[in-house]
This record gives sequence, structure tokens and C-alpha cells, in this order.
Amino acid sequence: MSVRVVGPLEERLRANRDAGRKLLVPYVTAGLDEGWLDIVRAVAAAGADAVEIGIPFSDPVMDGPVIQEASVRALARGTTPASVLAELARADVEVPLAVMTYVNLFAHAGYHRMAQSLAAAGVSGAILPDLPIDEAAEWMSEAEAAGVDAVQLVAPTTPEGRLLRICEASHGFVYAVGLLGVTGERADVANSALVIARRCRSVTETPVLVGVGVTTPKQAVTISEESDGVVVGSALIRRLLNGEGPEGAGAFIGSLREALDDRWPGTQE
Amino acid sequence: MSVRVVGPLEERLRANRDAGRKLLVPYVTAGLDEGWLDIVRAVAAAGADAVEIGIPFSDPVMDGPVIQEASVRALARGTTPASVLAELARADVEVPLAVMTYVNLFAHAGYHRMAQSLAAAGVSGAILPDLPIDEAAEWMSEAEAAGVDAVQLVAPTTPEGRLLRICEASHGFVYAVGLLGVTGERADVANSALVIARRCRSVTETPVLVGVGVTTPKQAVTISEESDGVVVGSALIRRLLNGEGPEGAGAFIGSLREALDDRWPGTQE
Amino acid sequence: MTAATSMMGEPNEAGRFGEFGGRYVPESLVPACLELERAFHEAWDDPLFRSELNELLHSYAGRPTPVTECRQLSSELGIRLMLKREDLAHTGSHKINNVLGQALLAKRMGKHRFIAETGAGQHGVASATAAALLGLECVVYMGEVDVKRQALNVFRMQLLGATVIPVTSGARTLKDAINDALRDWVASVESTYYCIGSVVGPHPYPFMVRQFQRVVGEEAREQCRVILNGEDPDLVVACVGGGSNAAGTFAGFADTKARLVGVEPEGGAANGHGVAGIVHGMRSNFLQDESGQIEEATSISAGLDYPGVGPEHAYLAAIGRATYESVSDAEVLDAFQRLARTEGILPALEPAHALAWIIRATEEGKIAQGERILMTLSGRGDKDVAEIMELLS
Amino acid sequence: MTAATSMMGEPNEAGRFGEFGGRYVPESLVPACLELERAFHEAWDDPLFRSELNELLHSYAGRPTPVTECRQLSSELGIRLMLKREDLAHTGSHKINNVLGQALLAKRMGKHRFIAETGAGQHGVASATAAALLGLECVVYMGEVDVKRQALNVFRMQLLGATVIPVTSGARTLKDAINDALRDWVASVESTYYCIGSVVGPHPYPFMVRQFQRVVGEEAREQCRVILNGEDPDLVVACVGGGSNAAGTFAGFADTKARLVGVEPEGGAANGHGVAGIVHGMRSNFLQDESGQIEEATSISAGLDYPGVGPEHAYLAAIGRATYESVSDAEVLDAFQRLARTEGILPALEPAHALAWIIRATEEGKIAQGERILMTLSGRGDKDVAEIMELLS
Ligand SMILES: Cc1ncc(COP(=O)(O)O)c(C=O)c1O
Ligand SMILES: Cc1ncc(COP(=O)(O)O)c(C=O)c1O
Repeated sequence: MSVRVVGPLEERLRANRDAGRKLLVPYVTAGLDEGWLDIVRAVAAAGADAVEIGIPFSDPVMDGPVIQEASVRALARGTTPASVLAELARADVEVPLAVMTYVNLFAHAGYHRMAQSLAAAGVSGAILPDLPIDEAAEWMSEAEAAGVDAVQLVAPTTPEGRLLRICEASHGFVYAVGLLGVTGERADVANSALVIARRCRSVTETPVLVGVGVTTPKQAVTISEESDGVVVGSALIRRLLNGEGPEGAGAFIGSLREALDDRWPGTQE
Repeated sequence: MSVRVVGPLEERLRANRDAGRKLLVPYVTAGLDEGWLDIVRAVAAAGADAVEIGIPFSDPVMDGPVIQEASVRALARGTTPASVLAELARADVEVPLAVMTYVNLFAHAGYHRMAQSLAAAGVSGAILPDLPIDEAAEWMSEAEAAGVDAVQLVAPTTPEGRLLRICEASHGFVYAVGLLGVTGERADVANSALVIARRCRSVTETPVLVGVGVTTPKQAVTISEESDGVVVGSALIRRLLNGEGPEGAGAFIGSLREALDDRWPGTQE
Repeated sequence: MTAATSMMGEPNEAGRFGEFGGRYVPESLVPACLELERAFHEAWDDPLFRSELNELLHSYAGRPTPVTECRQLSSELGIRLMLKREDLAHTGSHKINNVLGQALLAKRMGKHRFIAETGAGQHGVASATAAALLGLECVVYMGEVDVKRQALNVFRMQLLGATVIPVTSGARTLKDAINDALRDWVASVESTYYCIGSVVGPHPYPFMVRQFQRVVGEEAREQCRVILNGEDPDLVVACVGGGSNAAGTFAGFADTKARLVGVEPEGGAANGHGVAGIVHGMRSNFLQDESGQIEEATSISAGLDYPGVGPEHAYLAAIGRATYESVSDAEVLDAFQRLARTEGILPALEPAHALAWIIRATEEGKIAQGERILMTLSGRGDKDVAEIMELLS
Repeated sequence: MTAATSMMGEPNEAGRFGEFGGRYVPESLVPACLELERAFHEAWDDPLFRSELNELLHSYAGRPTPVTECRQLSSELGIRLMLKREDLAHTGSHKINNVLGQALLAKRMGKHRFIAETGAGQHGVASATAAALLGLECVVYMGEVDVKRQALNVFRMQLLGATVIPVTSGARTLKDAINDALRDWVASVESTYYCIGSVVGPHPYPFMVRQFQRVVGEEAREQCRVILNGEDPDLVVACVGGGSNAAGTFAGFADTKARLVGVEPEGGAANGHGVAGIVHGMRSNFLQDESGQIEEATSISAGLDYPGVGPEHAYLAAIGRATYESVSDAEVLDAFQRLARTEGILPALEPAHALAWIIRATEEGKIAQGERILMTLSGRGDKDVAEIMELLS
């Protein structure tokens, strides 16, 4: 077993989990509108354990229509990785931030430079859904060197040995993709979400969050029976696209928080 | 040399020619309008030696736009070979009549029946520009049996031996096509018209008329220097399409007659 | 052997197959037809001409075209259906076989002007193609109605350097385009080669065009033998407009035991509903009214909109060597769609007629289960897709 | 021999040609890519699979396609120009070679749903064709903009039984269609085979598609040797969108002394003007803005409107084995018209790019007089005629 340095993102998530709390990580598209940082602050205030900051990319193949639409809006506003990091550097958010984007933006900047920039902006984690573990070595070592947790994803199709390898390599948390498909709201909890969570948790101590498809407080609870918590994206973004703003976002995330805390009262922070 | 029965058309044309007169044969599309027989009568009265009666056909490949248009009008009026012959039978025209049409109408009726019908209607000649001599044996014998002169055509491309054969076989007159092309008015007399006339006259006693392209009295005169006369079609039909009627037709044919008679005073009838 | 009656051999010296054929043209054209006959025979007997033609057919036009066995459709129908794939020939139909032959002949005869008539545009495009390749000036007559309906094919011909002349006589479709091409030829016969697009017209065209198309049947026969372990198909089917693809196909199988079936459109069944007549230089069967005026053919496929049929087909029908069937536009549309879905092939509407009959005949028991059928797929359907889209919507 | 650097051999085990290639896909798809890689290798090594594929290529798709020597154009340019005639393949382009291979593979893998993306529609039509032939369910993703521009190709796919899904994301063209096809695949990977249309995407696609297309180059090489008395051409040219026809062609000549030239459109010159990046599952060259957002390619030919290029081309450019040139839309239109008039061939606008560069390079002396050139004519121009008519009017 290799020595594993635990970064600030994972540290916080482990601590919260270990306190008996289920983890809630909302996804917010950076640059969606002028006040997008207020949304980040609102969801943090509403009980997020960390916030995923989506840096918009021209070709977001893991995203469904809702997050695509948010990306298009953000790009149309002139949002760039640099502008996002500059804003984040000045933002004052009390929970850890992890960026989520596509590998080309990192490759284009250069992994080293990007890792350093993330760290400088106070970002403590990064999720690149189109950089599978086999291609990720260089990025992971740059990230680790910069103190940024490189989150890895597992999918329902991931076979056992590979899943073990990914869970071992993932920093920050293990992103368990809850179903076969792209981001978007779903009416029901896929059985695959429960299975994948169970599989991951059986092999790792790293927090396991299920993302993709988590839509309602009830679903978050159901999934959290098997996982350490959930990532919520499209369900939040749809509200933002509808103009619900920081308050709506806070209310929605608050409702998820409440449902989770009702079920798992744990040690309140 | 075979014995050659001279039919009524050829008899009249020979007689007129032998009287020193140049032959003038106007072409009239049967059924062009209600009064088309008046046109026939008018051109006869204006000095035609015979009249060519065009029976309209759906696919007149030897005809240019003017006669095509006349055929279309006549067909649209319901003109059929039967209706034309019925009208001719009742008509009272003092010059010989020769029908000009395409072979399918004869083949469809049957050569025998058609020859008999023509004779019964008082028609004394027939011109079928798409029935070359090689294909004409059956028709010619039926025509001869019925006393109808089967006129044959020669063209500028006809080689010498074949021209001789055609001139020998042709009854009524020899139709010398004056140029390479379909019926229609032309600005000038083609040299080919003079050449073909000369070639035919050098081998036959049968009257040689030049058709296709004869447009003005002056051209008729020029051509008749080498031929026994002319057939005039499009120049007349154009006037009729323009609505000039029997008078216009008579005047035009009269002007041709006059030009010819001025040049060749001959024996006036 | 009397040439006139040998099974798809030469016509007799008057250019007749039985009582059909001949050379019913204006006197001006008779010498040209005789010259063409001589020139064609000489060329056809000249190994150099044949090898030049074969080389073009091979390395330019893409011959041999394959024979494709239909997998799904055969099993649905309970037959063994093989398609001779003329749709894969350059320009998209069998028409190229004939025009390459005629264009080479025109060059050999020293004629630098190359005229053609066209209905849907396939023969016009093929003619313009061959003329471009061989450096001939090309003029294509096309009915004004067809010029409008087939604007893309007109543009295609123009891109190939041809002049397209809209024909305004008669019904302004194919029949009238032939009339105008003949009129042009009457006026220009000394410098001009008239390239007729099917086995129609005065002798030697019906014979010559069939000879240029017999490569279809000869290839198919060999290919069938490979597929059928040395045997011939039981049935050979092709669509018939003027009849060139059918004649070329039948020529390869005339001396086998195969039944030969030509399929005409219901609205243009010159062999089926027509009577003998003399038009466009030939004695053959034509759609006519009671006086002998030629009627317009009407069908869903412009390439079969011809009121006559080649004289050799009239003859094959008369002696019973081939039979001629007809199908409705609706059956054709169904057959078109069925081939697309079952085999991934969009046929031209013309050969979809042949398929439509095969489907019906199979259902009616006129084709027995297990019969081995060679059908000529004379062209591809791309040209028809826009029209079909309108028809089906 | 290290596979990674052998001349157009296999990529290394990470699926890389030099530093290009790889398998940058969402985790959900990684097992599918690995499975596909295994299945492809097994199939490719299986003589039964190869013979079934060859039989389809031969008797269904019309292979071998000929090599045509240009007569007039060669003498005008002072070169010896030979065209590999993929325009004569079934469905009208080289795309059929690849889809037949992938469709057979899908069947072998037990996947009954066959999805594809398409720009102009050529790969979509080819995919729908192969799916119809082999009885697979077919879904084609196509940008909404392209759906409108190429309504006839949409209808063609529908006639072939495919479902066409208009893509409304991004710029609604090819790049976005690929994104949506990938999204579909992410969601359906267990039952679905994704048939990529060029040498792009995650490993093994760039390698596999090139192998399915190498028949183009292998045939051409043999055919050139017959024409050139055992010698190889001096220069081999093909257009490059994703680069499948070029890769297939180059594969036949990589180990000869022939110069290899790929021709890109000026507005989509990923190798010429792009920089390295990672999109659509591969590390390769892409048109990008200063942040790494992917830009839209724009060119007269929809089939080349792709902002990336296959990784093997990025590699061939990097090591200098092939060079990549670009031409303007105006040059392409000229080349299109010139080939039509001189050779009677209407090329697709895509290969007209290759010809446009040949014409310019000849004029500029970059091609020497007398050079012997094999150019792949990757498809026929019928699909483009309507657009060209508008452009020229
Ligand atoms: C594809 C195709 N098949 C058939 C025909 C009919 O001609 P033919 O009967 O001479 O084969 C045409 C005519 O345009 C055609 O384009
Ligand atoms: C005729 C033709 N050539 C070329 C291409 C470009 O593809 P590739 O670069 O993969 O050969 C296309 C794509 O649609 C095409 O249709």
C-alpha cells in the first residue's frame, strides 16, 4: 500500500462523514450569471459539505441538456477557466470547492500550470469525467503536488479489479456514477446507484458520493443508505435556469440537507 | 424499264409543266380551323397547281415549329384522318389534292384501307416523309392499286444511285427536300436546293418540286430555275396562324404565282 | 441461321426482328443510318475498338458491377433473388454502357458533335459524361416539363459541359425530346452523331444499343453461374422503358432455359397495352389512340415514360420468348421501400418496377417458391428520393 | 518493432500513435472500449470474419473500385493523375467500407442497436444501409442545422429504416452530433454499438476504422502497379476531415517512397492550424480558442466540417511521414468544375479539396511535371449538386 496524502477536500469530507453526517455536494455552473458566486455561497450556507464548480466547456459529453444549457449560457457570457479561477480566488466560501470540467481545458493550459492555478484560487479538488484512470497518471501527480484532490469516477460498468484500483487512486472522494447515462434529473433511483455505492464502500475508506440522477430529497436519502452522500447537479441547475436564484438554490439544497439530517441526525456540526 | 401508270396528280402536274408553267403546290394543315377548306379553295383559286393537305400527327418529326403549331391546333380541334377525308370528300376543289402526313396514321389504318379511303375522298397523292423508299414497297403497291400517287422524297444527302431509284419510283412528283433540316422559313435559298433539283431533273421526267425552306416569291423563282416548281408550307402556315385567313392565303399564293408566271409566261391555262 | 429469327442475334438486313424494327426515317437520315450501321459493324468487329471500350467500362465506369444476393428479402419471399447492380456503374445506371460505346463510335466516325435526348436526365447525364471524357461537344434535348422537374440533372449536365435545350413541342416530355433530337439530326447529320439512349429508333440503334448493353447480361450470367454452382437462374427480370437494360440483360440469358420477363409501368405498357405502329424510326408497339396518334405514357418513373418499346421486345413478345407484365405506381413505391429496408439499397423507380412484379408474382404463385431469379437493378434511386419524399408525405 | 512507431502499424497498447490517440472517455465507456478492442482484434484475426467482410465488400459494395487514369486533366496539368474511385462504391463514398466492417462486428458482439453520428449524412446513410442489410436497429444523430440542410439524406436514412435524431446542442452540427452519440452510448453501452464514421474517437476506433479503410489503399497500390508497370506513384493525396479515406489510402502506401499529402479545408485545418488537445476520446490536433474551447470548423463541404483530425494523422504530421495542406472554398469549387468538364466525373466536394491542392501545387511547382499521382476520390458529387447550383448562381 502506497502512502496516501489526504488533501483538504478529502479531509473535510471524511471529518463530516465520520461525524455521522451524510455528505451533500451541489454542482454549480461557474459564470452562469453575474451572481453565480452568490449561488455558491447560498448552497454552502444551506448545508453543502463542498461545492462542485462546473467550468463550462464547449463539448460536455457527460452532461445532459440541463447542464449543457447552463454551459452554453456561461460560455456566451465569456466565461473562461481563467475568469472562473480569478473569481473563485476572490470569493469567500466556507466549504471546500472542487472544480468539475473536461480534460481539454486542463490539457490546453498544461496540467502543471492548471494544478498550480487551482491551488492558488483556493480550489481543493478537481473532477474530470473524460479522464479515466488509465490516462490520468500525469494529471494526478501534478494535482497531488499542488495539493488538489484529483477525484476519480467509477461507473456501473466498471469491473471489480478496476473499481478497486480507481477507489484506491481517487482523492477527495470517489465519484460513483449512479447510472448509465449523462447528468440529468430522473424520476426514480436507479438500482445501479445503490449497487455501485455498495461496491465502492466495500473497498475504500475514502468517502463515496453518488452523482448523476439525484433529483429529490427522498432520492438523496435512499441513495445515502448505501453511500456517504450525494452530488446534486441538474436538479439544482434546472432551478437556476428557471431564475430561482440564490434563494431558490439555498432552499432546495436546504431541503436535501434537512432530509438527510432527519434520517441521519449524527453529530451536528 | 417497268410500265408506269401515271395517276391523276402526276397527269395534271406534267400537263401544266409541259405547258411551260412552273408548278406551285401550297401546304395547308387540315383542321387548322373551321374554315380550313376555304383556305384550300383560296390557294387553288390563287393559282396552285395542286394542294398538299397536311393530316396532323402527334409526332411530326420532319416539321419545324410553325407546322408543329398548326398540327397541335388541328389535333386540339379533334381532327382525325377520318374527319379530314370526310371533309375532303365533300369539298369541291378544282385542283388535285395530295395528303402529307406520317406513316403511322396509314399503318394504323392499314395501307390497303387507307389507300382506298384516300381515293374515295378524291385524294390523288400522298406524301409520307418518314417512309423512305426501302420501307415503302407495300404502301406503294396499295396506293398504285387505288390510283393514288405515292410521292417519294429525295434529300441532299441521298447518294446518286439511290436518287435514281427514288426518282424512278416516285409517283405524282418527286419531292426534293431543299436543305438539310425540317420544314420552316429560311432567309436565303440554300445552294443544296438548286443542286438537288438539278440532280433529280437530270434523271427523271417526273415533275421535280422543291420543298422545305421556300419562303418568298423571289426564292420560288430562284429555285424554279432548276426545278419544275416548289412546295410552300411554313411561309403560308405562318400567315394562317397569324389569322390572315383565306384572303391572306390567296394573296400570298397569288404573289408566288405571279412571280413565277412573270419569269415563265409559258402557255397560260 | 436466318439472322432475323435467331435468338437475340442480329436483325435481318432490313434491320428487322421479325416484323419489327426497320428504318423509318426521313430520307435525309437514311444515308446516315446506313453509314452508322457500317461503322458500328466495323467497330464491333475491331479488337482495338472492343478493347478500348472494355477498358473504359472497366477502369472508368466500374465494370463488372457485382451481383448481390438479397438476404432478407429472399427469405421473406421464399425465393432466391439476385440483383445485377447497375446502380453501381458510373453516373448511377446502365445508361453509361451504351453512351461510352456510342461516344467512342462517334469519335471513330469523326463526328465531334454529340446529341442526345433525355427524359429523367439519366441518359442525358450519361451522354454529357461520355462527351466530357472524350472531348465531344454535347447537346441534350429535354422536354421543358422535364427540365423543370429535373433541375438538378439539368445542372449536372451543364457542369459536365453539355448544352441542354428545353423542348417546347408536344407534351414537352421524352417523346418530344426524341422528336426534336431527330429534327436536329435531320439538319446536322453530316457533322453530328445522334446518341439514342435505349433500344429504340431506326436500325441500327435497337441492335447497336442492345449490343452495347449485353455486357450486363453476359456478366450476370457468369456471376449467376458462380453463385448457382454452374446453373442458370430460372427467371430473369428487368424493367422496360425503351428496353435497353432488359435487352442487354436478356441477351445474356436468351439461350438458357430461363423465363424472361420485362416489366412495364401500367401507364406506359407499350408491349402490354400498345399496338403495332411506326414511330421514331421503327415499327414496334406503341400506345396510340384509335386514329394512330401516339399517346403520352405516364408513370411514376420518368425513365419509363415512353409510349413505345424497342422493336426486339415487340418481337420477343410476339414469339413468346419473353413475356411482359405491368405494375402500378403504388406497387412500385412499396417495392422501392421494401428493398431499402431489407437490403439497404435504394433502387431507381425504374427497376423498382421489376421488383414490384417479382413481389406480386411471388404472392400470386406465378413465381414458385425456391425459384432463382436474376433481376437487373438498372439504376440507383438517389435521383428519385426527392420525388418519393413528396409522394410519401 | 515497437508497435507504436511502426509505419501505420498498430498503435501501442494504450492506443497511441506516438503521443496521439488514447482512450479519453467517461469511465462508463472504458469497459466498452476495451471490449471493442478485444472483439475487433479477434474478428480481424478470424479468417471467417474477414471473408464475410470481403464478400460483402465485393458483392454488395462493389469492390474493388477502379483506378481511373485522367486523360485530359493529366495532359493539361502535365502530370499523371490517377483517381481511386470510391465514388463508385455503394452509397457513393468510402464510408461504406468502414460501416460494413463495424456492422458485422456489432452482430458478432451481439449488439442489436447500432448508433452513428453524421454531418452531411454520408456516414449516416452508410450506417443505415449496413444496419438494414444486417438487420440491426439504427439510430443516427445529426445536428439540427444539418438535418435542415440535408433533408434528402435524412429521408434517405429513414427510407433505410433508421431513426434520425436532430441534435439541438452546441452549434447543432457534426461535433455536437458526436457529443450526443457519445451521450447515448454512455447510457446504452450494454446493448448498443457506436459506429464512428472516421478515424477519430477513443481507441480502438482510429485504428479499427483505418483497418477497415485500408482496403482503399491496398487496392490502389496494386492497381497503380499495374498501370505503372510495377512502380508506385510518386505522390499520394487524399482529403482529410476526420481522415478515414486518407488513412485508408496512406496505409497502402506508407511503406513506399511516395510522398503522402492530406488536404484539409482552410476553415477546418486541424492539422494545419490546430493544436494538441483532448476531445471526443482522443488526444489529437483540434481547432481551439485560447482557453481550449473547441471551435466550429467551417467549409464548403459538410463532410470536412470537423474541428479535429484523427490521431494517426497528427502523428504522421509530427514525424513528417505525411504533410497536410489546406485549400480555400473557391479553389475547391474550381477543382470540382474542372474535373466535371475534363473527365466527366462529379466529385464530392470533399475529394475536390484534394484535387484543388494538386492543381495549385502543380502550378506552383510543388508537384513536378510528370509526377505520378494517386488521389483518392472519396465520394461522388451528387449530394453536393444542389448546393453548388446555389453557390454558382
Ligand atoms: C435506372 C433506369 N432504368 C431503366 C430506364 C429505362 O430505360 P431502358 O428501358 O432503356 O432500360 C432508365 C431510363 O432513364 C433508367 O434511368
Ligand atoms: C466523400 C467524403 N469524403 C471524405 C469525407 C471526410 O471523412 P474522412 O476524412 O474520414 O475521410 C466524407 C465525410 O462525410 C465524405 O463524405
